[in-house]
Amino acid sequence: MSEPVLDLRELRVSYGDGAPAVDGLSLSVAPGEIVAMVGESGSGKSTAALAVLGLLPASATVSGSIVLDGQSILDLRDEALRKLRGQGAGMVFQEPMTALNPLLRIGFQLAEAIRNHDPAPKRHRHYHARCAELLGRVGVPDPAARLKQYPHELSGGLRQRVMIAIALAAGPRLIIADEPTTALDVTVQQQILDLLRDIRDTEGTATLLITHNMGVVADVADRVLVLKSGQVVEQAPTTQLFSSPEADYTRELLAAVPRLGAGVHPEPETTPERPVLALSDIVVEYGGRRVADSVSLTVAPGEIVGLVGESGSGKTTLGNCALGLVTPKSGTVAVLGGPLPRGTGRAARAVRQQIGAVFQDPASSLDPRMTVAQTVAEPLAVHTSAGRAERRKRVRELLDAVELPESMMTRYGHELSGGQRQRVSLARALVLGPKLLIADEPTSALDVSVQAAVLEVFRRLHEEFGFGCLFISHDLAVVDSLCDRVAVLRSGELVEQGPAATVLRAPEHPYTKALLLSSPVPDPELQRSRREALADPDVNPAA
Amino acid sequence: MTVLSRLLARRTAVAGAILLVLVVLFCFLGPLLYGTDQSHTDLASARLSPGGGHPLGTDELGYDVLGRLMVAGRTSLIIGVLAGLIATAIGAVWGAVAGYTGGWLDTVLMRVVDTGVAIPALFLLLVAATLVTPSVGVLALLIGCVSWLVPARLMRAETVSLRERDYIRAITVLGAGRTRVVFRHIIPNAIGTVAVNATFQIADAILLVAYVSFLGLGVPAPATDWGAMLSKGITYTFDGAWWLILPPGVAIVLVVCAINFLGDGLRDAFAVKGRR
Amino acid sequence: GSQEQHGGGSGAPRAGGTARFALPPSATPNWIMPISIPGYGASYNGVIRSTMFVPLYNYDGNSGSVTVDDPGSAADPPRYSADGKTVTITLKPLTWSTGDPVTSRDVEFWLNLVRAGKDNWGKYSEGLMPDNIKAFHAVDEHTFTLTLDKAYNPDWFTANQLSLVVPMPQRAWDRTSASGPIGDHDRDPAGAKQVFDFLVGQAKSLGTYATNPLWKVVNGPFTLSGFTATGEVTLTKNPKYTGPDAAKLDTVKFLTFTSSSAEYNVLRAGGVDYGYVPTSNLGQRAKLEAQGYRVEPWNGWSITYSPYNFNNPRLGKVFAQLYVRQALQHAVDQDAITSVIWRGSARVGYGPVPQDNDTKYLSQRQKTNPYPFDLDAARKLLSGHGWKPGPDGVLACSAPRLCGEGIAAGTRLSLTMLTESGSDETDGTMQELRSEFSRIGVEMKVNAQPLNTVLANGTACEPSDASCSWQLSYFGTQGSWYFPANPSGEQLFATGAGTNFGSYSDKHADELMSATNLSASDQPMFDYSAYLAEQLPVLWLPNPPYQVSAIDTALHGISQDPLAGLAPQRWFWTR
Amino acid sequence: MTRYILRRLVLAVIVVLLVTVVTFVLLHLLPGGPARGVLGVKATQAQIEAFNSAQGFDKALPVQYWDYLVRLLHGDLGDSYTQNSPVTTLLGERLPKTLLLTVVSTVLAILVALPVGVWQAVRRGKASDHVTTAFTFVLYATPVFFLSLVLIILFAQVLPWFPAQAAQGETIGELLSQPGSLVLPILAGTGAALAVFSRYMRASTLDNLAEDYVRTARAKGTPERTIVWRHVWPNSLTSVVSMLGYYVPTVFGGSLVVESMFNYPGVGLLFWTAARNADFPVLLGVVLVIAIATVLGSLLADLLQLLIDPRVRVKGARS
Ligand SMILES: Nc1ncnc2c1ncn2[C@@H]1O[C@H](COP(=O)(O)OP(=O)(O)OP(=O)(O)O)[C@@H](O)[C@H]1O
Ligand SMILES: Nc1ncnc2c1ncn2[C@@H]1O[C@H](COP(=O)(O)OP(=O)(O)OP(=O)(O)O)[C@@H](O)[C@H]1O
Ligand SMILES: [Mg+2]
Ligand SMILES: [Mg+2]
Ligand code: NI
Repeated sequence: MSEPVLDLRELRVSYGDGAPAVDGLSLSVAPGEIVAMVGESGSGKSTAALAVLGLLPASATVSGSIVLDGQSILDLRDEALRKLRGQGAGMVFQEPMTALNPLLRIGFQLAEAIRNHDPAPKRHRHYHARCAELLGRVGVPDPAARLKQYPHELSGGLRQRVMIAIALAAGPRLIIADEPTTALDVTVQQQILDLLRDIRDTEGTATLLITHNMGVVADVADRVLVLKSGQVVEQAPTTQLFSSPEADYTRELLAAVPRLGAGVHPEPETTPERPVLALSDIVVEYGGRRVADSVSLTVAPGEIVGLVGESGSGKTTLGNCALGLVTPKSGTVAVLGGPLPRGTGRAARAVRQQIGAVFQDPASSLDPRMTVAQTVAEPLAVHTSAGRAERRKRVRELLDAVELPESMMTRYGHELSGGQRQRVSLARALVLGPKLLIADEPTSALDVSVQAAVLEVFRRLHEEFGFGCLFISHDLAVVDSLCDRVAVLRSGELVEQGPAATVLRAPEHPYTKALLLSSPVPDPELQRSRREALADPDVNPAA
Repeated sequence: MTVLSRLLARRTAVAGAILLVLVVLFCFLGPLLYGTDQSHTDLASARLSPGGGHPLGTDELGYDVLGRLMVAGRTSLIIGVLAGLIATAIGAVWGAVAGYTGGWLDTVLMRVVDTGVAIPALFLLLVAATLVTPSVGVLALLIGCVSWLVPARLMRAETVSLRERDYIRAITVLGAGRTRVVFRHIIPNAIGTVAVNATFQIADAILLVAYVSFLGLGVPAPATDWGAMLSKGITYTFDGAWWLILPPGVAIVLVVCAINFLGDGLRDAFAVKGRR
Repeated sequence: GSQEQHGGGSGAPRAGGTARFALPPSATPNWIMPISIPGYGASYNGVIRSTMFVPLYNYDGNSGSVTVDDPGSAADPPRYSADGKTVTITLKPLTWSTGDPVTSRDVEFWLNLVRAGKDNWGKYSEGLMPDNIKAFHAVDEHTFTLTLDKAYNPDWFTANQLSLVVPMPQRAWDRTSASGPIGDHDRDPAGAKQVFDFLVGQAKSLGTYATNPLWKVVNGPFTLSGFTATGEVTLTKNPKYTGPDAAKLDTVKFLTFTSSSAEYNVLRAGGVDYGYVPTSNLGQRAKLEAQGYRVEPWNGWSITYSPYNFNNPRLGKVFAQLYVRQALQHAVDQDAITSVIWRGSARVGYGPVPQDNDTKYLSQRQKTNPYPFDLDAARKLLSGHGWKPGPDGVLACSAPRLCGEGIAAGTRLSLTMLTESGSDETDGTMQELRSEFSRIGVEMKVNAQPLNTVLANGTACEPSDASCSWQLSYFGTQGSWYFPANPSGEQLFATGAGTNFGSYSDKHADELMSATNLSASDQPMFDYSAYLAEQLPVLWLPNPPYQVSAIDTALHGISQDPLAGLAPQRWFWTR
Repeated sequence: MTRYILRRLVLAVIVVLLVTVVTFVLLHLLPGGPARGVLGVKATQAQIEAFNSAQGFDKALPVQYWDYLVRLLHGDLGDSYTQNSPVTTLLGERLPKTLLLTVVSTVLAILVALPVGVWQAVRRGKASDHVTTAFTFVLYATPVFFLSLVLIILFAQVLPWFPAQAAQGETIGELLSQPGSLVLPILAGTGAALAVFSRYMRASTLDNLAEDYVRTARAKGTPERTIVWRHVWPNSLTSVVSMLGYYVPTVFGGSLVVESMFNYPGVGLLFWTAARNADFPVLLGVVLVIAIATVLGSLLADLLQLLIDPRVRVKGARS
């Protein structure tokens, strides 16, 4: 085995005087190897990555050793360190929206990456040919034209490709990719992962891939490192890790990952006469642009309908129509058989009492100035004249239902974990016993294990309260595990809908098929065959 | 860490707070220790230079300057604080309503703000001062009423961003009324921004009081404030009567600086993006 | 910066040269025609105009008392007939710059125009000029007679009525349009109105002052050679002047300034030969003197006072009590105000006649101050009339019988002074008053407003008017009353008079004032001075100077006329 | 984009109209009216009435306002009551001088403050940052008239380097003929703006230094200097530019004080004298000019932003 590109020994990082964020991490990456680092949020993945390039903030204290490309990072000073950045290792960050400077052209930002390591720097124009070549290499169509564009003119996938091009620009021996696909759609994610693999194959570049998605790991990694609270729990080749995980934690982690096809779907009941939600021929336009085009959709009492589709396909917009937050241009929204009244009058409130809502972002879903008890009691205050004792009782019932201890009642939102916050949101949505729940990606911001727990609570509550639910998600596996029926949305059009079992197992529409194939599954073997199928134009017309 | 402990961790903020306390003590308790007649002129001992019974000399009507500095400080501080609070209160409600309601009401409300911005505050004050006799209350109200525009803008921006928060959407979906949303959720959550801005507003109001007095529209004599003292003193610049100019000038600078230090500290402690 | 040299010189008069005179701030000259329309009566318009258009009678106070300035007048002294109803006047042999002599026709021209346009004449008062002239009769080219409607005090009539007359070049101006023919248009009222309107129209066009041929026809020692948009005026010697008062300088420049401190700045830099020093800068007198200026207060033929509003519903009845006015007057420390606040430049004033100069009009009673500063006397007067201090120290009427008619028990002696804002001297005076008043148990609140507001609000009113809420008012430094040559007070203190803002009304005073206008003797004026000094129709206050001048010590021939005349033709350099 | 600009223009016109309404109503609330001030103490009641009817003050307020607007559209701002010349003439004469003062001092302030703000942010927490930050705080806390006074005492009295007052003169040329006399007024104006701008720039730079794209730039090995000047600088600039428009009234307010301290014959001084004389037409004229300048200022700031920030170009085009 050749000399490792990156060699970490006993790396310890702590911020201020808190507990160490990375605690004794040892790791080496060989040329041409893709090493994945997984672990839940806050486990220290990003911290370790930043440490490699000496990019940690001044408040961080680092010990141990980091040898990159034969040089010890911790001993390097300004100029030498600067030279190593980009050349020793290139870096790709998670958020393609903010990682590029909005005011500078793509060409400039790319050329700069080359120029920084040119011993005799020339004018930026000089590097254009090379830049275009790089863009072409990472699969950006029409590279010469792109160089003149600004980041906001590119889609997320293209931007992430540009980021990769920047990381490659100085010909580094290692690419560190910190959650490079988390912000992207599954289909785009697949393309980026393919690109990373392709680069490794052709250039022989080593890759340190940070992710929390086991599917992604299964798809590309050669070796996996599981982190928990800054410590390495397990380190193994990919196939071995998935087939026979050793650490309990790894096992739990794998178990929590929802799997496509794992859902059990009872035979759909006969459609009852009065759906709780009926959207018919909904058209929504923003500034003349159609984001929902004659969408018709119903949710029967007690039924969970999954709404899936890629980013920007109009899922949230439809949910907002159902909630009355968006008024459609044409079409009707009927809730519990009647139209959704506007305003906050008596009639409107009577209807609204029957609707609950849970949203994606746990951080912003609770009013930071209110305690858990106040938050859950808020709907009671709006709609009922219940006395304090009565409210308290009801709040406690709900907290029990979402499995939160009573001691939580006096806590504020920021004193809770993400999963706890979503449970509180659920409790608030259900406190009035609504007939209809709109859940817009309620778990997609959560770690898999937390997500699994919240989904479990959700399932139980559904059984208990029997509400009809429009469940919006981009994660097909989650939808599969939860929903009775599924509707697939693409650019505002409903391409397919039907029982979950049918749509997710035997999709008719090619788009649904592509979507299904693009979702990586946490099983290296299975994933390999799926990837092959994806590349086959017979199966995937989009390829 | 709590807001307070984060605030206490900032040295400049603490220094500002201490300075402020000292100035307040000087202005409000000072006269008890150092009593002077600040309501009767004493032409016989006008324009005395510092020394003897008058550590900071006397002014053109024979008032003791040190004693006057205390009385003036009281006026400046009271007006400044009141005006800053009034401006913040009006601005916060205005901005919150505009930002939350959106649509045409937002457009109308913000056009009013634009109009207010385009008319120089000093002009409004000049006109207003001829309509009413200035007094501490009236001046505080006037200054408050011309300086609410900045907080209104700030509050609107804050509200627009808060409005998109999921908890606001969740509560709106429930059918909560606008009043409830604005007063129970939006304003309390913007409190950090509002509090930080309020300190800056107070500092600015103290400056504005000085400007208003400089233009001769301040509280009527024998009441006075630092700005009025300074502007009277300016007349004697060329006579070398430094004791009429420096004390009130330095007092204004110190207090406004102290409040700004405090405000900066608060902004960091609340971790809000302020205007500076 | 570099400073211009001032002072010095041999002391021997030198012909020619230029003098630069600083006009007061915002006193931009804006009228040239000898008949001024309302709103254009700024004193500097008159000063500049009279160097070009010689008035029938010019008065000045240079001799120490106010008398006719013969060389500056266009006529010899008037001769009144025995019955006092006819005046005969002979013009001096002056000529217009066109070469035409100044004739009786030119006086008639003025009279006709004023008759036609009297409603639009700034100096018109009903019953007075021109209404009191029943007939004009030209005896010959240089002599004419005026028939009056009744017999007047000749001294008063010449000083306050005939001094308004200014011969105007009929043969150049008697036209109804710029291109129209010269004729006798003024002899019929409609034509006169047309001519009047035409001339007013021309006079409104400031930009053309220096070029309009109309204004080139002058009979005075100077002619206008420059007039800029900011009001800067340049006068040049009139080579065709034929009178006894020819200009000694070649050029006189009137400079304008945005503020008095701007002027002072230029003065300190030496850019002004005849300027003024703001009171606040009087501390630097020595520096100015070292620079070659002499610093002299220019006292005005004026009085300064604060009217009581006798019609104020709340306090009018209180002010009506002489003892109250006496008490308040006793509490005014005029000496301290003049010496400290005015830094010695103002003069005390105890009555209705200007007191700066020792004139024939000033009574002994007024001069010796009937109510000197004496707080005890003031307190005694009030407590003796049933006023007792309340818990806040402010006096309240406890015995209405003693307090006086119409004063209810419990009426508090708390009054509001409506005063001009923006002047340090006024602010200081008001604070001093407030302070001394509080020492005798009278509360005085100061309501400072822009001068305009004070002028607009502090006017005569009926008790029922909403506008009658003002109690005392003070026009401050700008509001001193400047008299024409004769300091009669009929406009100020006569019952119902136009400027009797406080609605003062006293039968005896009215009689005395009409006597001053009608009687040929000086005695009524004397009595009037004494009576009003005692009666206190207003609160008498120190009279500020017209200005404190700084004059180049090498510039001579200047006398600071209390009537605010300048006579720049008599100035000359010794350097 | 043209639609966006058009929309901004319409809004601007509406704001200017609103300004005229507000000022007009306010000024007519003033007690007494100008007659006595204009005509003098000695004016008779008849003369006052004649004056009021000549000026149209006896008409209903809306009619007066309409007349005013109509005249405005003909470029007629009325005549000053006290200075006997058209307001447009007065403004035409004073405005260039005020512009000279304000533009020079604002530009100077920007030229100094922006780099200083960046420099402070880059050296955050270091002694040099503390010292300059404290200095800008003090400068910010100093009322312009006190600053002017200190400048006069220091540089006109103690060290007689410059005259304490601006040159008086009718034309801008006369002012420029004594450049020394412009130094102190310009310095006073600069000082005030300097404090505001540098604090703003420092904060904005600090915010931007914490952005993700800075981390990206570092990760590719970009030198710190390039990061600051090529990456952060334009981004911080956009937020400062957006503030510029709203800064116009402050500039004029400041020049009111500076002009009265240094007797600088500009609009500020004109305004001040007019206010003291209740010279309505001049007041209305000046306020209108300032309002238009403010509105133009924010319009210009928006357009500048359009130039600097490619994202706005798109947003603008859409809305
Ligand atoms: N700048 C910082 N200052 C203080 N603490 C920090 C800082 N950055 C990260 N941390 C803390 O360090 C720990 C590790 O954070 P890190 O960002 O490395 O986690 P991660 O594994 O990348 O998580 P995620 O999946 O959410 O990105 C966390 O507890 C986090 O709160
Ligand atoms: N307020 C708005 N104004 C203009 N366009 C909007 C607005 N809200 C959404 N859109 C556009 O409408 C389209 C649909 O957006 P929507 O948020 O419904 O998508 P989504 O399916 O929920 O996507 P994601 O998975 O990213 O949440 C997008 O192209 C989006 O840019
Ligand atoms: Mg991370
Ligand atoms: Mg969405
Ligand atoms: Ni903490």
